[in-house]
Amino acid sequence: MIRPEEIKMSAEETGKWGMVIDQDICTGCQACVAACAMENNISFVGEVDAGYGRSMHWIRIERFWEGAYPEVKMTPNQPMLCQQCGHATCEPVCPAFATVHSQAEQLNLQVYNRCVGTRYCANNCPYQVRAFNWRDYQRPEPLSNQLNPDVTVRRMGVMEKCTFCIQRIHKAQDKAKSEGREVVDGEFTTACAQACPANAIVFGRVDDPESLVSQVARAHGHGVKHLEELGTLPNVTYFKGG
Amino acid sequence: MSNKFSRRDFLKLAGVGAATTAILTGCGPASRYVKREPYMLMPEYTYNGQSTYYATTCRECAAGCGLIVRTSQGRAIKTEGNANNPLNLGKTCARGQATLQGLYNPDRVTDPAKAGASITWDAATQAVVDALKNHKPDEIAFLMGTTSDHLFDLVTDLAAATGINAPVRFGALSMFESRATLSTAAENLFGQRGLPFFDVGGAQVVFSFGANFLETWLSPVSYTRGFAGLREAQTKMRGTFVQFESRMSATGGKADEWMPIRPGTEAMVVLAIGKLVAEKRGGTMPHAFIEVDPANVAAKSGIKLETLEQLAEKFASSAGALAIPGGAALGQSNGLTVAEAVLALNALVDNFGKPGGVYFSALAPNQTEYQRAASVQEMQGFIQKMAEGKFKVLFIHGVNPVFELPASLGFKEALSGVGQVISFATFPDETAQEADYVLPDHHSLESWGYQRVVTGSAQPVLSGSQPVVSPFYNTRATADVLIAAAQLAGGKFAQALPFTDEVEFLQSKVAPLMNSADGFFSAADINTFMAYFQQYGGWWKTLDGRAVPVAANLLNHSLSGAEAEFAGEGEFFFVPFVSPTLAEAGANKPWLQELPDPTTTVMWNTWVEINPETAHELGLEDDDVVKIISEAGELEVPVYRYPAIRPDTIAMPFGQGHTAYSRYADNRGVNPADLLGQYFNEAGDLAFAGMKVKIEKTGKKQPLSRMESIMGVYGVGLGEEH
Amino acid sequence: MIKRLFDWLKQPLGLIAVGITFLALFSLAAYGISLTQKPPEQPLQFPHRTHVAFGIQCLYCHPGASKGPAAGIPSQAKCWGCHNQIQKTQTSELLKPLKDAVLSGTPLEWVPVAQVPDFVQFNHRAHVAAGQNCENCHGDMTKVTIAENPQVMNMGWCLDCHKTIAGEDHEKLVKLVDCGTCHY
Amino acid sequence: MSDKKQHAAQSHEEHLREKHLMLDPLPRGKMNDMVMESMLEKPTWKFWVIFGFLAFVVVYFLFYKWGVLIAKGQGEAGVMRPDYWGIFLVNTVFWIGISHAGTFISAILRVFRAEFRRPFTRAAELMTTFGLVQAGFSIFMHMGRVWLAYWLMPYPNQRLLWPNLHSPLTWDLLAITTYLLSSTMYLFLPLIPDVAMARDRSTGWRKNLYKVLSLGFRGTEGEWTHLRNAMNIFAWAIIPVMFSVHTIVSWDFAAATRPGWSSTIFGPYFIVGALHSGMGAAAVVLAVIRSTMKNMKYFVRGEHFDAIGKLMLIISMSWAYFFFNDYMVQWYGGDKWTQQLLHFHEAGPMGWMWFAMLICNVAIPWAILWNPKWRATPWAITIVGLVINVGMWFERYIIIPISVTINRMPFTWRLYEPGIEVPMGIGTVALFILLYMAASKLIPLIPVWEVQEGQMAHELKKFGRETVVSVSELE
Repeated sequence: MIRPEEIKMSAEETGKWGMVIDQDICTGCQACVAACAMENNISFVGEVDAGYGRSMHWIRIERFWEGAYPEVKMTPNQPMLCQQCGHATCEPVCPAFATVHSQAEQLNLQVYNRCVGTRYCANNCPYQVRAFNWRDYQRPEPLSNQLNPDVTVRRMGVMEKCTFCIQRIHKAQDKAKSEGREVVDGEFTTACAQACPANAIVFGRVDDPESLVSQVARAHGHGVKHLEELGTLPNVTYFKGG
Repeated sequence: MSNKFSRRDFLKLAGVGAATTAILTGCGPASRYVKREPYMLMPEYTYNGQSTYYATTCRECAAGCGLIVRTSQGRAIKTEGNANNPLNLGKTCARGQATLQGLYNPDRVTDPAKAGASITWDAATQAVVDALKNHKPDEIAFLMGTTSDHLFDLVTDLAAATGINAPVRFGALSMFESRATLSTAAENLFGQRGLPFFDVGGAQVVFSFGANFLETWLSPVSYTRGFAGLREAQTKMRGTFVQFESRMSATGGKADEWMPIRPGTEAMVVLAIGKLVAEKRGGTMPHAFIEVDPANVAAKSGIKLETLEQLAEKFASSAGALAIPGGAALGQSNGLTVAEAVLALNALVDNFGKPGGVYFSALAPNQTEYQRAASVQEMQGFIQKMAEGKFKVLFIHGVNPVFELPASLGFKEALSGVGQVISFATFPDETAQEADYVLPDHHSLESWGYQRVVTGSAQPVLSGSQPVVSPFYNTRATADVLIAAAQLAGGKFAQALPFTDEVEFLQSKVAPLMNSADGFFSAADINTFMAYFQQYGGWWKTLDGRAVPVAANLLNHSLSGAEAEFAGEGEFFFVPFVSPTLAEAGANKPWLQELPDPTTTVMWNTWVEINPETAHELGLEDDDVVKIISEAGELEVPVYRYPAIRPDTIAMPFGQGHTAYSRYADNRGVNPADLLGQYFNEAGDLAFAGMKVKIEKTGKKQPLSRMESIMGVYGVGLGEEH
Repeated sequence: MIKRLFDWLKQPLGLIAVGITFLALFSLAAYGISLTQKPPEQPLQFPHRTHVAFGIQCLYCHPGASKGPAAGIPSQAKCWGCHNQIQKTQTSELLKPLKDAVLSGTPLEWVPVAQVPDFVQFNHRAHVAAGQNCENCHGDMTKVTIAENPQVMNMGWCLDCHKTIAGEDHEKLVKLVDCGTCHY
Repeated sequence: MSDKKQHAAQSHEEHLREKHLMLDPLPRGKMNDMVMESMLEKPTWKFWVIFGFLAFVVVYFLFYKWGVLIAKGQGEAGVMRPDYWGIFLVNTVFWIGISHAGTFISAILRVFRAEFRRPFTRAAELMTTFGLVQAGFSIFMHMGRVWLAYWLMPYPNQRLLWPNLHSPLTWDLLAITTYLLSSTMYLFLPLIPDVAMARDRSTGWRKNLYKVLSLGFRGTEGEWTHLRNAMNIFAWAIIPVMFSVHTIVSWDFAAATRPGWSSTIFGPYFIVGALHSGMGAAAVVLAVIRSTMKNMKYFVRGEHFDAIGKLMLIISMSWAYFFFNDYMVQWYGGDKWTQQLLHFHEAGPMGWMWFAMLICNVAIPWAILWNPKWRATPWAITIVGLVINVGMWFERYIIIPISVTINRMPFTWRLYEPGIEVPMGIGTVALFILLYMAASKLIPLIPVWEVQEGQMAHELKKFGRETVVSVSELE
């Protein structure tokens, strides 16, 4: 008989990179959303399309209401981004292997140039965090000067989503390798976590018990993984707090 | 321009232009179609393809957060917070992130212009020379932004030496923050000028009376960090936060308890809580709280007496209780009383100078006393002078008063009373359109300078700016223009500004800090010091520079618990608030427009928040356009049925409604400042929340773009409930 | 009617016409393909051959290759550093564009030769660090004037090398054939 | 007395002959001429007007708008988050559904020797092929980067990349391609003897065309044996293909992680749904052929509508069963999002469509088709057929854009508002009709040999006083 402590989680189940989000201190200020857009060359879509569910945000902040006036409360702001599932529902349905699991980084990749635009992945994502390039959204000159050269600029007809700033991961790994060392925890972080004025987002190695993200997760205790019951093995943990 | 700082040898790179050819790949333009220009002179510290990072200061608002800007081959790619800067410790808000969309905005002013026609910089400088020389000193006026920066110092020096009018600073944010009220309250109670600082992070219980400190108030990044500290569960008990306001702001949304008190009753609620707290703590009842009758307050404000008592109990029994005044509570006829009452409440629990208490904000390094921006009443006087023709020349920099000031003050009309208006606007904004000359300043990321951190940091901070990219257009630093003009004008002007360029002026200003022992760094010579200053993004002291308010007789100060007075006939209290994402000057940045408002998730537009009950009574649905009529004006705006607003109150965000401010802002939404009349509180700040307005249906519809699902969040359109 | 056409085509003149048409189409296609194989027009006929022959290392002018993603094109200042001491620079017709560009302060607009599409995030440093020599990908520069691409730099070519290098090392293989290594 | 009886028997016989095509044989040559006549009949100006109009619709609504869609992106359509899938896929499922009836009629009924099928197998098979063309178009319209659609095909490439065989869309692509190829073959095989007949009776370019198409068929015994064998093999082989196609189409939904979609019963539910709409469409097509083409009243009779009507009624009942079953299990599952979705179907803004679907698919067919007289009335069957098709289109609309409105992230729920899909969908309908009109002028719509074969096999025999229809084995 196998005792619980003997069960070792495979790398796929623990994941490699992960994030914890403290909803109790998230103020909903949208700094992460803006930072993400600036870092990842995300297009803006204009008033009409944005209002029709075509905005390209890779991270959005959800809030609901509880109760009725005067006892009304705003539910804790919930930043919703790609959960980088260990067992993602988006991956198996893509007919072209455009969204695949990275064995090296344990992330859900979106290979833009392979995408043919069936949108099955977005349909099948229970978190609804994928954004599709519905049109050829224009960045009039010289706005394109701020494009991040490390991130592919997407055009019409391809799907995109949060990458956990994989370009930063690669950059840090490359730097560490050139210096002959391992990547140090806290050496880099995602754009959203870096911007967050409340430090509500912490990013790092979840397979390293000494990393800040693991420590924060332990300190908080009862973290929630969204829609865990679907077996998606998400790598983002939420703390409701309060 | 100094030769020592030759970063302007950068080539302007054509960059990763979005070529249309590569559409078939679904990804960016193939490199083949990008014009690749190598550096003519490659800076020694850079390699192609490798990023260079520069420290500078964010100038999207007056807070003065430090930035690190990533640049690649002469293009600015990304802004991040400067982790060294004690104010923001590496963090930014959304507006700081979107700075680049201002820098690379397609609608900037590209060349100096006279009446819309491009002119050379020589002609432009000559115009400034003529303006300075051909007028009497008291006929020349400067109007500048809220920021206390090097340019303000330069103009102040110029004014002091030549007798022209001292520069006046103003901004919509300082108007909505009621800075004058805060500092006047401090002066009245503590006998000392200064901007109070509230240490939210160290507190256990925070009562905020309208302060939107998580949005745009004073120093949002710093206060947000404070809020995180309040809630941080690891180190101490999770702090409690209670917000008193008639309309739930994004700040109020984070409160544990939200108290929708009737507008105008803030002062009496504070006093009533004070009285109950004093009773619980025992001892003699302070003078300020004697007169107020909590039961009466409960009836008037709409809070139950038991609730008031519970709140008072919470406040009295906590080890770290803190009360903060702000927002609409100060923008009423008795705003000053509210501020004083809140400070008195803090005095009651004796939190001055303690962690989680009230301080005076640290004075910035090269500053001897707090200099606040002009209140709207002072602006009224300024406008009066303009209209009367007392100013022959008006220089405007860093502010857009035609948009930011309530139209009823008549700034736009008064401009015609000024002989010559010279604007230094970066964007062709409403004020620049009215100006005779537009001499575009660089964007802040192309500029030198420093900026004082007025509040938010325990340490005195002087945030430093340096150009992170070479100027994109034919713009010129305003300081350089003024220095050049002063030199050309000769005489006392040349003596007032004896510099060759802006950098030399900067050096002269920061030189006194060079050898300070308590500095974050020091240097023996100015070049080394300036190198550090640029590298670290400013200079700051290592010690806590906050002064502790002393208020021996504060509790004997008598305060009136009368209700605020409201102007106008309508049945609704009108609460304008600053859009948390756009603020006063964000509307020209497309990604800020596309950020959902934290409370309503509306993008790209203005809305009016109405309680669903009220809307039902008025027969209004979401997206119905209503006409809002105040004494001062009227405007049409679509309805957002907002569940967290008093039924007798309506609220509108400030930030949209531009007529000239780039293609992303023009003719988008409306400006609630158009509804505001000339009413002030006792400190001379605008009583922006002191109006009552009427609502009329128009029968029109205008769908608002929301991030949220109206079905999923409000259940609208899902069908009858089971 | 079709039959008549066929009949006409079967006679010698018809056959010649068919032949000419076919040849024309073929040579047009060949010309089109050859266009894609030709090095692009450069502002200056830069002789790699000559510079290599002088013993100048690749990394002297393209130092980025060992440090970061882009090898980089040298600045005009770098060219001028040597060339302003070379008498021939003042007189040579070939070097006139360089002289003009430096003296007038206008940039030389080089056209990149070896390139990958924008959706490929290529990093020179990793390849140099892994012991790859420049000529493995860029060919022998002692033989060319303007740099040419000795091979089509497509994904199959990348993968082929990556797989060979990874060999039996599973961990290395996983990293080297991971989509996310190059595409993000 | 015996006269009277004889007379009665005679009239009964006549009645049978009048009613049943199989018992009402005409001379071979005459029948061939009738079919040729109906095909070669000079089109009236009405025909050309309709043909021209449809051609315009196809060119403008289908191809021009498609060009716009490709140039400007899927934003021209009504799709967005969370409705990433819209009418294009509704139409795909709808047209695949239509195509099912053809195979059902010609293959299953052939295998089971349902004699009434004989005159309209061709019409049904054409529906299969033409319907699949529309389905293919619709699925390509849906793709964000349709110019890269070939990536979904397994072909060797230097990138060492293959299509993802885990994806239901890859299964779909393979299934639909197989189906299109096999159904085209299956359309062609029974066409050979008729084309050969037409070849012998036509001149000019038609003769050349038919010469090529008939593959030199002369009608020898050997040729017939080969053809029969081939058709039998194909008939058997295409049945599993047909079942698998719509099952796989249903897996696009059933294999997804969405409330309301993860249903194990979707496979048979979709098949029955497909037959439902397909039968309806077949009835409409038959009625149109009967009323617009010459000599067709002889070939297509009340008995055929009656038979189709019975099938429709049975299929409608099984559809109702599967619908109820699906609903029941979804409801009983008690998942909160599924509950929300079911509620949204009925009470949401598109609730009218849900009720309309039930009325069209169940109430109206049941109310009308039970009556033999109405069943045999072409116009009544036509209306029912149309109504069922509307109902089945609604069903697909409810399953796709309406159901994806509700997901597990209520913050994103949004109602779908179609855009360019509507004209393009109309374009596919026009193309379908256009192809049919063209086919009616190019190939014999009635498989004459099959009718003749049937008539040869059928006989009226007398057992004592009873007149009995007997069918002899032909093979």
